[in-house]
Formats: sequence, C-alpha cells, structure tokens
Amino acid sequence: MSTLAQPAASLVQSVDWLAVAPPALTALAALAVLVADLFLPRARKPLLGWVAVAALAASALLLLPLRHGDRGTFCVPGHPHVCSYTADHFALVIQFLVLGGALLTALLSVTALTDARGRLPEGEYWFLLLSSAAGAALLPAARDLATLIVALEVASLPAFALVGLRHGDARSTDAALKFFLSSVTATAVSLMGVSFVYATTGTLHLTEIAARIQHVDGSLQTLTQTGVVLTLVGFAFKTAAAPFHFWVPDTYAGAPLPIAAYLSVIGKAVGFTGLILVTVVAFPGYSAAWGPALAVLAALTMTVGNVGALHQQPTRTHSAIRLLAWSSVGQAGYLLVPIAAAGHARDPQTSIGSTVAYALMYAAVNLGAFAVAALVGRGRTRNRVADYRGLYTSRPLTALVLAFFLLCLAGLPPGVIGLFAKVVVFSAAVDAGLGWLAVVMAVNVVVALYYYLQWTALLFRAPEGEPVRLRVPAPLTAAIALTAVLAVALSGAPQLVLRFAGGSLF
Amino acid sequence: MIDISESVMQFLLAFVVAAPLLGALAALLPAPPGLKGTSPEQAVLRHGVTVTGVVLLAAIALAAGFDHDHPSRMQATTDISWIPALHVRIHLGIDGISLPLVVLTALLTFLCALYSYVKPPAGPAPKAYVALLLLLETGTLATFAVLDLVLFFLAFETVLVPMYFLIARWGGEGRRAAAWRFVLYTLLGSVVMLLGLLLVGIKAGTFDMVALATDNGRSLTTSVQVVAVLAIGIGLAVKSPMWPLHSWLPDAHTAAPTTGSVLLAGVLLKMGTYGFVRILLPVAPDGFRTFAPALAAFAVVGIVWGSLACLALARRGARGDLKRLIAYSSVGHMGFVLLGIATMTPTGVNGALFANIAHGLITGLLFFLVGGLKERTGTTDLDTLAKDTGAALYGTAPRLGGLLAFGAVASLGLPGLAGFWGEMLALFGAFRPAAGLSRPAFVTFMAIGALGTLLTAAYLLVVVRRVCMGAAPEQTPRLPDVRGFEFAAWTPLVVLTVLAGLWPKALLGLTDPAVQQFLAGGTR
Amino acid sequence: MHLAYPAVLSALLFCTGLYGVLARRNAILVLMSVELMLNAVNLNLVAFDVYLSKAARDTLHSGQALTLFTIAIAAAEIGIGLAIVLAVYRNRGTSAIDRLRDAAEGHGDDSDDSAGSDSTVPGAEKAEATA
Amino acid sequence: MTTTTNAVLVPLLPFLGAVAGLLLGRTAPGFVRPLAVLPTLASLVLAVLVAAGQGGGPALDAATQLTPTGSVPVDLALHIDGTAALVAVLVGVVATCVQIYSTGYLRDDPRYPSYAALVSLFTSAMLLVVYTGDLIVLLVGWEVMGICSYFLVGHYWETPQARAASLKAFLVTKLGDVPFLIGLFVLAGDAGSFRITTVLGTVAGGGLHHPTLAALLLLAGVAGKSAQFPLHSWLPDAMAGPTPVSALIHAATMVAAGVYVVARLLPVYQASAAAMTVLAVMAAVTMASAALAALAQDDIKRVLAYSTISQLGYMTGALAAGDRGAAVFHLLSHGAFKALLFLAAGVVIHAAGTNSLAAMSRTGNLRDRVPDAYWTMTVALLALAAIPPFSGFFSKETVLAAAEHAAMGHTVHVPAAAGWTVLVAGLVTALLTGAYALRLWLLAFHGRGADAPGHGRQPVAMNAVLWVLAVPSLAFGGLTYRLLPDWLGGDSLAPALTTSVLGTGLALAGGVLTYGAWRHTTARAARTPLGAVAAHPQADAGLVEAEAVAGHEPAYGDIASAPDPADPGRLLLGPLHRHAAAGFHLDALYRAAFVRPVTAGASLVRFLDREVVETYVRGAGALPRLLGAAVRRAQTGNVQTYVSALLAGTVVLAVAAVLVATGA
Repeated sequence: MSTLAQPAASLVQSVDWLAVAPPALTALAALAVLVADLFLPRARKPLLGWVAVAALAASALLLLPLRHGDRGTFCVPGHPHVCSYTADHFALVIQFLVLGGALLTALLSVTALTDARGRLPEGEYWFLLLSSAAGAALLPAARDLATLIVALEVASLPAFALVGLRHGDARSTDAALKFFLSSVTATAVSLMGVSFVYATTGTLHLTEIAARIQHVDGSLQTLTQTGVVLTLVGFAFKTAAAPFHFWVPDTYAGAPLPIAAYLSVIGKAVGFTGLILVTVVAFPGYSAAWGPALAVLAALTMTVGNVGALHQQPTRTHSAIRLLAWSSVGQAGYLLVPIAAAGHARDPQTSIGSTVAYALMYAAVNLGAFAVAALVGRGRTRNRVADYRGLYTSRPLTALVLAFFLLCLAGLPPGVIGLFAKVVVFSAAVDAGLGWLAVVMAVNVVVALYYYLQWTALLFRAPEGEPVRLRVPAPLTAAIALTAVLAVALSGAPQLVLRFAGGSLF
Repeated sequence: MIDISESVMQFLLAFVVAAPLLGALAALLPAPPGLKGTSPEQAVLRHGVTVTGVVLLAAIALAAGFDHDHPSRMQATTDISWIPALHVRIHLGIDGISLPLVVLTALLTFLCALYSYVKPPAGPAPKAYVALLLLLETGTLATFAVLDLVLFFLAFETVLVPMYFLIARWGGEGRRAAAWRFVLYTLLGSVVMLLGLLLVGIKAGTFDMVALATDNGRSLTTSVQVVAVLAIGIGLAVKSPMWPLHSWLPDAHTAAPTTGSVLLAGVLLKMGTYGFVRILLPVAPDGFRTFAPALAAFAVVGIVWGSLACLALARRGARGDLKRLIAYSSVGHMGFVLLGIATMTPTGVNGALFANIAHGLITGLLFFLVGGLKERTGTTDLDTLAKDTGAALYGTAPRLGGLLAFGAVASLGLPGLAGFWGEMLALFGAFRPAAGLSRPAFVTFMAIGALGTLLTAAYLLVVVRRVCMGAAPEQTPRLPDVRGFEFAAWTPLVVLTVLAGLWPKALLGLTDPAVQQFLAGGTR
Repeated sequence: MHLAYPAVLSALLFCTGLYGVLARRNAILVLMSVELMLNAVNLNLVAFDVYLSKAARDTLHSGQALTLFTIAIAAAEIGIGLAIVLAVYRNRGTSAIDRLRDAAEGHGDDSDDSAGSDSTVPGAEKAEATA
Repeated sequence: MTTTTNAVLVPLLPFLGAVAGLLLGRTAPGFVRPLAVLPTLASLVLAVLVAAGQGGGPALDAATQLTPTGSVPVDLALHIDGTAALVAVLVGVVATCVQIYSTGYLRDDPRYPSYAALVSLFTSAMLLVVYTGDLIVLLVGWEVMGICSYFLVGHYWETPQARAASLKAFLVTKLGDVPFLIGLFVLAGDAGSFRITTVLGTVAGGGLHHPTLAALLLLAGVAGKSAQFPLHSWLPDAMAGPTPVSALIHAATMVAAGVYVVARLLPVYQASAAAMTVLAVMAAVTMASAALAALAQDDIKRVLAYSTISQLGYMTGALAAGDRGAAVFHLLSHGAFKALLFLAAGVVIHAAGTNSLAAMSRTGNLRDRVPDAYWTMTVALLALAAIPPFSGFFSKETVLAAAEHAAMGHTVHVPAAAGWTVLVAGLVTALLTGAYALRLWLLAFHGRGADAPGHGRQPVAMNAVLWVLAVPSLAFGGLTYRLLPDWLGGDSLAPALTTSVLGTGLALAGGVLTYGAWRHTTARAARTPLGAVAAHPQADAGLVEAEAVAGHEPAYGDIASAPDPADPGRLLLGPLHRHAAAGFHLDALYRAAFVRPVTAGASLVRFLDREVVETYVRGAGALPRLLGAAVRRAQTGNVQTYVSALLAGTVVLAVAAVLVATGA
C-alpha cells in the first residue's frame, strides 16, 4: 500500500474547509438543532426553525467565496485533479439550488409546524431536514462513486423519516413505507451497478473511471455497460423518471406539504445531479449506452407524468398535491432531455447546462406553487384543486402569483422564464439531433398546458361558498413573495439562469 | 411623410410594443383618485380606451414618420442584447411589410376597446378583460415588430393565454370547449414551430431575422431547410389557419365575444401568414420551394372548403350560425393569402399581404356587425333570424342592413373595395409562379381558386338575402339602428376598406419594395 | 479462490433478495430482502477489491472503503425502515404491504375523508399476517 | 379645362354624387334629387365636351400608375377613341333620362336615396369601363356594375322574385367574370401590361401566345355581362327590379359593357379564327333563341328583356363579322330605343296596374290613358323591328351587311362560315323581331274589356323623358350613318340594298303573320277572363310595379307566361311555346349542372368537416385520455407493484442499452 509507505504527516490530509463549508455548516446546524432540542422548553421550540433557516441562509452565503469554482479537496495524493470533493461551478449552482430550496422549504415548514400543533416533533423535523439538505448539498460536489452514494443516502434517509413523521397519520406512514422500500431497492440496484463498474475499471473516482472505461477488456464490455445502466437507476429513481415514478403521487400526497415540496425540488435535484455526474463526468465514453436509455426514459417520464396529471379529478382529496406530483414527474422528463441530449452531442458538458437552467426555474416556480398550496391548504385542509376556485376574489395577489407560477410551469407567456427554460431544453434536443424527443416533448407541453391552464382558469372563476379568511403567517408570505419576485425577475432577465445553458459548468 | 428623427422613431416603436403591457399591469391596479369615473368598471374600461388610443396615435406617428421612399429598409430599429446565452436580442424594427399590420392591430384593438367602453362584454368584471385585451395587443404588436426568431416565438405565444381567457370567460355558448380547442391547437402548432425556429437558429448560428434574411438560406443545407419549413410551417399554418388544420377556428369564433372575434380574425390570424412571409420565404427559400405546391394545394382546398362549408351553413334549415359562417369564410380568405405566398412571386406575396390587411378590416367589420345584430335580436342563428323569408334587416334597421351588405360585398372581393386586390394578385401570382414551381399545377390552383371567388359570392349573397332582405318588415318590430358608438367603431373600417380598394398603392407601395428585396435574396 | 465463486454467490444473493422484495408481503421480510441485496453488493465489492489489488490496478482499496460505507448505510436503512414499519403497524394494525392502498389512483374518486383521518383497511378483509 | 380633365371628371362626378347621396340620403332628403340628377347631367355635358374634343380623331391617351403589383403594374389610364367618346355620351344620355324619370317613378319610395345613389354609382362604373385604358381598372368598373345591378334588381327585396333575381343576376355574371379575370391574366402575361394599347400592340406584333384561349376566356365574361347565350338567363329574371333600372341595365350600361369590351379587344379575337367562329355561333344562337323566347313571354318587361338579348346578339354578330363600327352603331341606336321602350313600359304598367300582356289585352282604353307612352312606344317598336326610316333600321342593316360581307369571304380574319351563321340567324331574327314587336303593341294597346283603372296624369318627369328619347329612336340612324364611320374608324355604315330589302321584308312578314294570328285569337280573349292587378293601383309607380311582379306568379302559375289562349304568340309558336316561355329550360340545366353539384359539395364538406376533420381532433384528445387511464390503473397503491415495475424497467433498460451499445 503506497499510502502507508508515505510519511505519517500525509496520513491526515489537509482539508480545504472553506470548500466543504456549505454542506458542513448545514450538517453541523443539524446536530446543533438536535442537541438544542433536548434542552429547549416546549414553548421555545419554534426557535429551532429560525435557527435552521439562518443556518441554511448562512450556508448559501458561504457559496459566495467559492464563486470562482476552482476549489477541490480530498484529492488523491499525487493527483491534485482527482478529488472526491470539487466545488466547481456546477457544484456551486446545484448547491445554491439545494440550499435555496431547503431554505424555502424551511420557511414553509415553520408555518406547517405551528399549524400541526405538536403532531410533528419539531426537533426531529429540523434535524432531519437539515441533514437531508446537507446530503443533497454534498452530492453535487462529490466526484467519486462512494461519496456520491453516501451523499445520496444522507439526502434520502432523513427524507423517509420526514415523510412518515406525522404522528398517528396512516397516510403519512404508508407514504413513507412506499417511498422507503422503492428507494432502498433502487439504491441496491444502483450499488450493484457501481460494483460492476468498479470491477471493470478498478476505481471509484469519476474522472478516473472516465479515463479507464475506454480501455475495458472486450470480454468485460457487457458487464461495464450493465453496470453503467444499473448505476443510473438509483438516481433516475430520485428524479422520479418513469418507470421509477410510482411512489411519487402516493408519497407527495401522504407527506407533510413542505416535505412534498422539498422532495419535488431537492429530491429531483439530487437525482438529476447524480445522473449528470455519472453520465457526463464518469461515463462519457459510454454515451451510446446511456444516451438512448435516458432519451427513452425522458420521453416516457414526461408522457406518463403529464397524462397522469391530466386525469386528476379536481374534487378529489389531495388532488392539488397529486397534480403537482404528477406534474413534477412530467417536469422531470423535461429535465432529463438535455442529459439525454448530452449523450448525443459532440460536447456533452454544455448541453447539461440546460438542465441546470431548467432546474433553477423549476425550483423557484414549483416551490412557489407549493407555497401557495400550503397557504390555501391552511384554510381547506383537503388540498383539492376545487378549493382554488375563486381564489382571485378572496386573495387576488396570491391568485395572480399562483397563475404566474402555473404558467411558468406550462411554459407560456406571461411566464416568460418558463418559456425560455423550455426553449433552452428544446434547443439542446434539437442541437443534439434528438428530433423525435423534441417532438414528443412538444406534444407533452401541449398536454401539460391543459391541466395547468385549467387550474389557472379555476382561480378566476366565481367562488363557491364563503371564502375562508385566515391571517397569512409571515414565513409563508415571505416564501411566496421570494419565489414570486424570483420568478418575475427571471422573466424579465432570463439571462440570470440561462447563462448556465451557454457553456460548460465543469 | 413627416421627418421624425430615428431615435424618436425607435422610442415610438418600443413604446407601441411596451405600452399595452404596462397598461395591462396598470389595469389591475385600483384607479388613481383623479380617474375614478362613475364606477370602477367605467374607469378601467376608459383606461383601456386611453391606452389603446395612445398606442394607436403612436402607431400612426410611426407610419407618418416612416420613410416611404425606402420601405424595404428596416426602420426605427432597436437592437439590445437580452439573453446572450441564447443569443436572443431585443431587436425591433418595421419595414413596409410589418408597418401596415402594426397600424391595423393598433386600430382594431382601439376600436374594440372603444366598442367595449360603451358595450362592456357580458361576463365577469371588465378589469381583467381590459388587462387581457392589452396583453393581447402587446403580443400581436410585438409579433409584427420583433426581428428575432425567439422573440417572435415569445410574442406568438403571448397571445394564447389572453385569448383563451377572453373566449372562456366572456364568450357565448360552448365557450369553454372552444377556448380549449383554440389554445391547445395553436400551442401544439407553435411548439412545433419552435422546434423549426431553433433548428434554423442553431444551424445558421443566429436568431436574427434580418441577418437570416440577408443570408437567404445560404448557410442552411436543403435538408435542414426542408425540416425547418415543415416544422415552422405547421405552426404558422395552424394559426393562419390552413386547411385541414382549421377546425379550431369556427368554434373559437362562434364562442368568442364580439371583440374577441374581431381581434381573432383581424389580427391573430395575420400572425401566421406574416410569419410565412417574414420567416419562411427569406430564411429557407429552398425548403419553401419544396413545400410550395403542397401549400398552394392546401390553400386552394381551403378556399373551396371554406366556401362550401359556408354555403352549407347558409342554407335554410342548416341551423347555421353567422359567426361560424364568417369564421369559415376566414378559412377561405386566408386560403387566398396562403396561395399568394405559395407562389413565391412578388405579385403573389404582395397580394397575400394586401389580402391580410383587407381581411382584417372586412372580417373585423363583419364580426362587429354580427355582434351588433346579436345584441339586437339575441341570436346569430340564421334560421331563427331569417324565419321563412328573411330577417328584412333593410327594413327594420336600414343602416345596419346596409353596412352588413357592404361588409358582405367587400368580403366577396368586389373590385374597388379592399378585398379585391389581394385575391386578384394572389391569383395573378399563381398564374405565373416563381421559377422552379410547376406552372400547370399552379394554373390549376389559380383556376380553382378563382372559382372559389364565385362560391364566396354565392354564400355571402345568400346571407344578405336571408338577413337583410325578407318579406313584410312592417310586422316585425323595428330594431334600433346603428348607434353613435357603433358608428365610431365601424366607420374607420368602412372608410379604410373603401380607401384601400380605391388606392391600393397606399399598401402595395409599401410592401412591394420590401417583398422584392426579400425574394431577390435579401441583399441590399 | 477464483473470482467466479464470490461473483456467482453474490448474484445468487442478489436474486434471492429481489425475489424476497417482490414476493414477500410482510414489510419486515421485505426489509430483510433488501439487506440481502445490499450484502450481495458488499460481497461483490470486496471480491473485486481483492482481485484488483492483486492486479495492482486499485491501490486505494476503494472497494473495501465503499463496503464499509454500504454496511453503515444498510444499518441506517434498517433502523429507519423498522421505525417506519413500526409506525405503520401502529396506525393500521398490520404490516402487510399490499394492504396499504389508500393512495391508489382511482381509489375513491370523490372521497371525502379529510387529511389525517385514520381510515382503516377498507371493508371486511381480514388483516392477515402472511410471511 | 382640358379634354383629359373633363374625361376624368366624367366618371368621377356620378361617383361623388353616389357617395354624397349615400352619406346624406337620410339626413338631408332635400338634396337627394339634385344629387342624383345634377352630377349625371354634368357628366353628360362633359362627355359631350370630351366627344367634341376628341372629335373622332386619334385616340386620347393619358395614364398614371395606380399601383405596383410586383410584376405587371396597374395603371389609371384613359384611352378615349371615337367609340369610347360616343358610348360615353350614350351612357350619359340614358343615365340622365333614367335619373330624371326615377324622380317621378319612385317619388314616394322611402328607399329612393340609396336607389339614386346606386344608379349614380352604376353610371360612374360604366363610364369608367368606357374610358379606361387599363384592363384591371376596366374590371373594377365591370364588377361594380355587377354589384350595383345586384342591389338595384333587389330593390323590392320584400318580393321573393326580386330576392332570387338579384342573387341570380350577380352569380351568373360572376360565373362569367371568373374566366374573364383569367383571360386578363393571359393577356397581361403575354403583353407584360394591363394597358389595352400595349395588349393590342402585342397582338399586332404576334406576341400573343394563346389568342384562342384568351379570347374564349374573355368571351365568358362578355357572355355573362352582355347576357349572351348561355349566360343570359339572369337578364329576364332581372325584370323584378324597378323599370328605370331595367332601362339603365339594358340600354346603356351593364349589357353594353360586354359588347364594348369585345369591340375594344376585337384584334384579340381576330387573331383566332376559332374564337371568331365561336363568337358567331354564340351570337346566332343568342339572337334567334331570345327572339323566340320574346314571342312567348307574358310579362311586358320580359318581352323587352329577351328582345335586348336578341339585339345584343346582333351586336356580337357584327363583331363576329369583324365589323366593329356596325356593332357600336347598333349599340348606340339600340341604347336609345330600348331605354325608351322600358321607360314607356314602366308607364304602361303603372297605368294598367299589371305587367301581364294577357291582362292588358283584356283592358280597354289603355292607349288613351297614356297617350305619350303609346306614341313613343310605337316609335320605339318600329325602330326595334328595323322598319325604315327609324334608327334601328340603319344600325341593324349595317350588321346584316357586315355579315353578308363576311359570308362572301371579303373580310380578313373572319371565316366565311361565321359570316353565314350570323347572316342567316340575323334574317330569321328579323322576322321574329317584327312578330314579337307587333304582338307586344297589339296586346298592350289594343285590348278589349273593362277600362283601365283611373289614374291621374303620369308625372311630367316621366313623360318628358319619353319624348326626349323618342327623338333619337326616330332619327339617330338616318342622321348619323354618314358621320359615324369617321368616329368609329370603320367602313361605311350606309344600308346595302339586298340586305335592306330582305331584312325589312322579313320584319314586315313577321308583322303580318302576327297580325293574322292576333285577329284569329283575339276573339277568345273574352271567353277566358284573366287578370291580375296590383293591390294598390293608386300608389306610386314603383310600388305598383313591385306588386305586379310579385302577383304574376301566384295569378298565372308562372313568372314568364300566362295560360292565355288569346295570345297570338301561342298560335305562332305552336309546341315550341312552352319551351320558349321557359327560356328553353336553361335554368333547369344550370340547376343540374351547377347548383346541385355545389349544394351536394356543400353537404359533403359539412359532413367531412363535422365527422372526419373532427374525428382526428377528437382522436388526438382521446389518446392522452387513454394513456391517462392506463397510467391511473398502474397506480395501484401496492408498493410491490411499484418495485416490480422498477425492477422490470431496470432489466429492460439494461438489456436494451447493452444491445444498442454493442451495435445490435
């Protein structure tokens, strides 16, 4: 073992603490919250929430000093460019997305926890949320398969618990069980794939894999290819790509609403980030295997998601959340398109920028939609789409904001940013010559418009019955305002997110 | 005509595009204290009239300041980088092709706002109505003013949501289904169009229409052009609408409120044909040549199809709806526009552009008139209106009847009125299509198209017979004749129809140089 | 020992785990089957690690390192999984996973049960704890 | 003012009058009559000045571009030769007479303002056609006339006849206009210009590639407008309009336009022997069949309508014989006496309270009620029958002479067969013309029975106009046949002996036959009482006529004929009468050939649009719904199903990816 032969001083690597600060701070905050929970009296528990919000904000701010994107740590001795943790631009953007998303989730959670009146244990809730966020923040920076898997699990395991955290709610625990069982199976499959890849390449570092995978023995080719595809499964599961999407509607409907929002954004971010890292960074040479596979997945996912959403009856309990769940499946399909295109393009790294840009738009807008759903859900707990009827009369501004979010998701003006995000995705597909996928996506955009616009139209109808008037708590207002401002600002200056689609992020 | 400095022109154009958007936002706010009016409804409707009126004035100023000696030159151009990542620039400008459409749009929207001011559409509060109307105006004006493919698409899409709500909220019977069909159909078309636009932009390396037109398809291979034309063409053809992609139109028109129908027919359909001229012809000439015969064939089928459908509707006992009938007539008229474009000759394209404007004026007028008729009689169903012999509108409301007859006559393409020149030039273009297109095929199309004018005349006059004429008017109660605000809204359309018919140079003089330059390869 | 033996064993283990996941109805047993799958992966990783170290292609023993992590993950998973199953059992009185179908699409199209109500397993179906 | 300025004002003044009339009609009724008459009168004066200025000399040309089109520009061009100048004067005269007459005829009609404006517009359009030197501008005037005739024929829109007739008039002429437009394209395509002078220059230079095609396409339009076989069937029905309108349409405007256009473009026809032959056959069939039909009509105006068609046949016959001068000469003289005939018929209908000849033949004393109409109509009928020295004799004579000239093979470009066709048909028609003219005269003014209802005197405006028009009917031919060749640029228009004798003799023979038949049948009149009288005989002439037209069909079972055994035409025609009365069943033919297929097509399109096009739209909507149902069904809620799908998906994906990647 060469490492052991080296002087003892190098046994402990020097760690670039600043580079790992964002996930590390989040993780520390999680621990701090857990410990503090033991000592805080019941009445002071809401303080934990604000600690978490502050920690997430601080972690996000810690991304600022890293903005040059040239740091890395946990490198292989002697190979300064083979690192397990790299804070390049890609990692930073996704970390920003994850931390920002978690921050918004936290804002939603503050209200949700208050409203739950003790049915949600606060200390555990904040600890789990922050740990999951830490894992999700770690994942985009991970550059070896072990870190990747660990980060994936760190992000997922607390999420299972979060989904089933509500005391005495069968739906919640059911959802958690389904989520959990599907997820661990997918992880096992993914790990199997990792072991295959490891078997043929002998390394877990992504860049090394990329270099070695080109020279795999002919006899081991099939094993490698199988390994590549199996590895994708775990991440595709998190992204909720069809046919790995079945848990999504059930889980979203059962989970506390902020957690559904969290899963729909951060969960997906974890999934597609892993996919991007695995495909574009680790297996670029095997694009012939994963390119078409992802293209088919993308087409299937968006179709399934959209037709599923199409069929939600507005009067059904939880139909709003289920609709958002199905729509998030559909959106996942769009997110996969540029990754699939990367498998067909000459320069894979530029086209994944489209995914990043789309994800940023989607995160802001979808969290906004969930925030409004949380607001409406306070008055009418059944979370039906039909509850939104006449929202404009009772809360004009909220209705307008929700309409804007939905149109952004649909990709139709005045939701300019949604439109441009779709344009970017389309152009990635067209650029890569994936015409058929672009056409499938085009049809899906139309199908999706149906339910988004139907919902939008419902907002402006004459209301049924007396509107429930509740005071809007400040955190919720802040979340809605933040997302709305973000969406409007992005609509005016799409360049803010679309810049990522322009060039390579690595 | 008037010498206006270029920077003022730039401002005017940007103002024309942006003012309705700002107005739409302002319409949602509560009225400021000084402008409250008698009621909030009245205040917001007046706001609509004011904004559209100012935009119309700006558009007229733009037309006045336009250098009529060089209509082929892009004027009042603004070119600002917006999204460098996508190479999208805010590139605005007008030339002889877009100027008439800009003015027409501003005019029709203003007239609609004016009409609604006195006669608010039946439905929910007019606040959202005005906002949507203004949003619609932004979208349409932007479509005609932008010179960037992606922006064109953005503008093209902007009209969908407002129009959807206008139909679904202020429409008549069956409005919801019609609105859905409209929005899904056109969105499907435009998304496919987006694919084509992206293909062009990616392969040519720029989304700038002027650069692409100057390039004239030289940097695109023929196969790329073919695919692009197919994709873009489908999107535009849905909007135009081309047979057999027209089936959203009759429903949408039938269900839409009067102003919605006017704008739909007068402005929205033009966006499709404008796209054909502005994008497809100069950007992908080779690809267009491949599809030109097919386009012409579809156009001609559309002409005959629309006319025959109208004849079927006009027959006694067919329970034909007047608005539906005019919608089908639009299919026929837009067939002439498409035929003109498909010839790829300056004559045909000039004719298409002329027919565009003429159709906007005349069909807008017709929808206004039918709206007025519906308001008076409570129905647009021909059988209910006409009973046994006819509704005898000449007797019960002579001016309205006379105007309706005028509209019908203008619509059937009577020489001396606006409808004629477009049809004539489109047919003349088809008589001698561009080099490389099959002359026998096009001459056949021309002959069938010319026969279509006969069918058009037939159904329009049947309509006049059943609505304006009829026995024993003294037994039916007299209807209120044309009122002041109706005169105000309709007279401009009538006057322009006559003027364009008698002095076609006003339009053709603008479009001809620009079209010549487009077709000759786009270079100056 | 030839590489084939552990590889085949691992494959068998994985397939057994798969079968368990698909065929068992008791949530605990499903959980165990997942563990089996993870252990198959562990076996794989260790075996390849040895093989690769011998061939001097991987000097970092990454396989073993990942195995350690996997074991830890598996432990955490089991912990959370058992907790969830326990909660389910508390709420429903069963841990048969094919009974948890409340959230199915098409189930009670206009069901009026409010969120959070403890709706039990529908109808007269007996709670059977199958293994 | 220069002649050019005057010429521009000639069509412009009535147009402005029309616009002003339409705008002010309801607000300022006092101005309506002056606005109707004065612009037309002024334009007549100017037309005379233009004619004087032009003086039969070289053509006056002036042009400015109306619009560019991208290829062949459209010019606003004047091209005034002697023919144009004279025809414009005729139009002016007839239009002024009609406008003056209408002030009396429709004095109580509330729709008079729009009526007068449309007549002015009509006049303006015809003057535009006459003066323009550009074919597209000509088409503008041509179609504006069509729409004016549509509105004017439909003036009494309460009556079903007027509603149907107006529609038919427009559509049938439009049926001709479609090929006409294409014909213009053919000409412009070869000549590179829509200017008539350029086109004729190209023809002279042999630059026209498809002269036959162009000529025949144009001919369709001409047939429509000039009511030539087979597109003439609209004209008799158009009698449902007010009488002054009929006079205007028949004498000087609409129907004259077709002949005028052929006269203008005669070299195009002469370039193709086939076209000349077709023209000749068309003329021959038209003049003979229409004259036969005229003999069978019961409505006095329909008799005159068929007579117009027949006389137009003479004009096209003259053109087919290659003699433009003769055609225009007949156009001019016919314009005068036909206007007179119609206007007088209007007076007669008003006085008799019916338009039916059968009813008039059972009315006594009509002659004394309307002496002015009686005398002027007698003059006009003599002119129509071409009895010397009335003007019709000279003009028809030149036509026959030209045909004879062509038949002898003395005319270049004209096949002798064409000449013979025209000559024979012309002589037969002369016989028939004499017959129906006398029948009309006898039945209308020599009826026996109860006296006509008492009326006051007819308005002076109406009677004076009759006498004004009687002058040219009497003397125009005799006075001008020596002068006209200078203007029309053709050969001598003096009567030739052979054809004179033959023509006049045949006309007299026709008259004698009719008289004999009338003597034979008139006794039966008393035995079969027939009568249909307007409900309000005291009303203003327009209303009486409207009621008479509306009442004809209910009273007699047919719009064209009456079951009158006392009709000499019935005896003369024998079994042909039934067919002749129905216009030789041309309408039935049209119904079968055009109306039915179009209606069937409309039904088909309606079906296809509803069922087929809708089906794919609905199918597109159903597909997502089906998929949605499938997706829904898959969402069972059982986590094991989910995991199975997950694993199955993984396996499929892995296998497929491996297969694809290994190049399978």
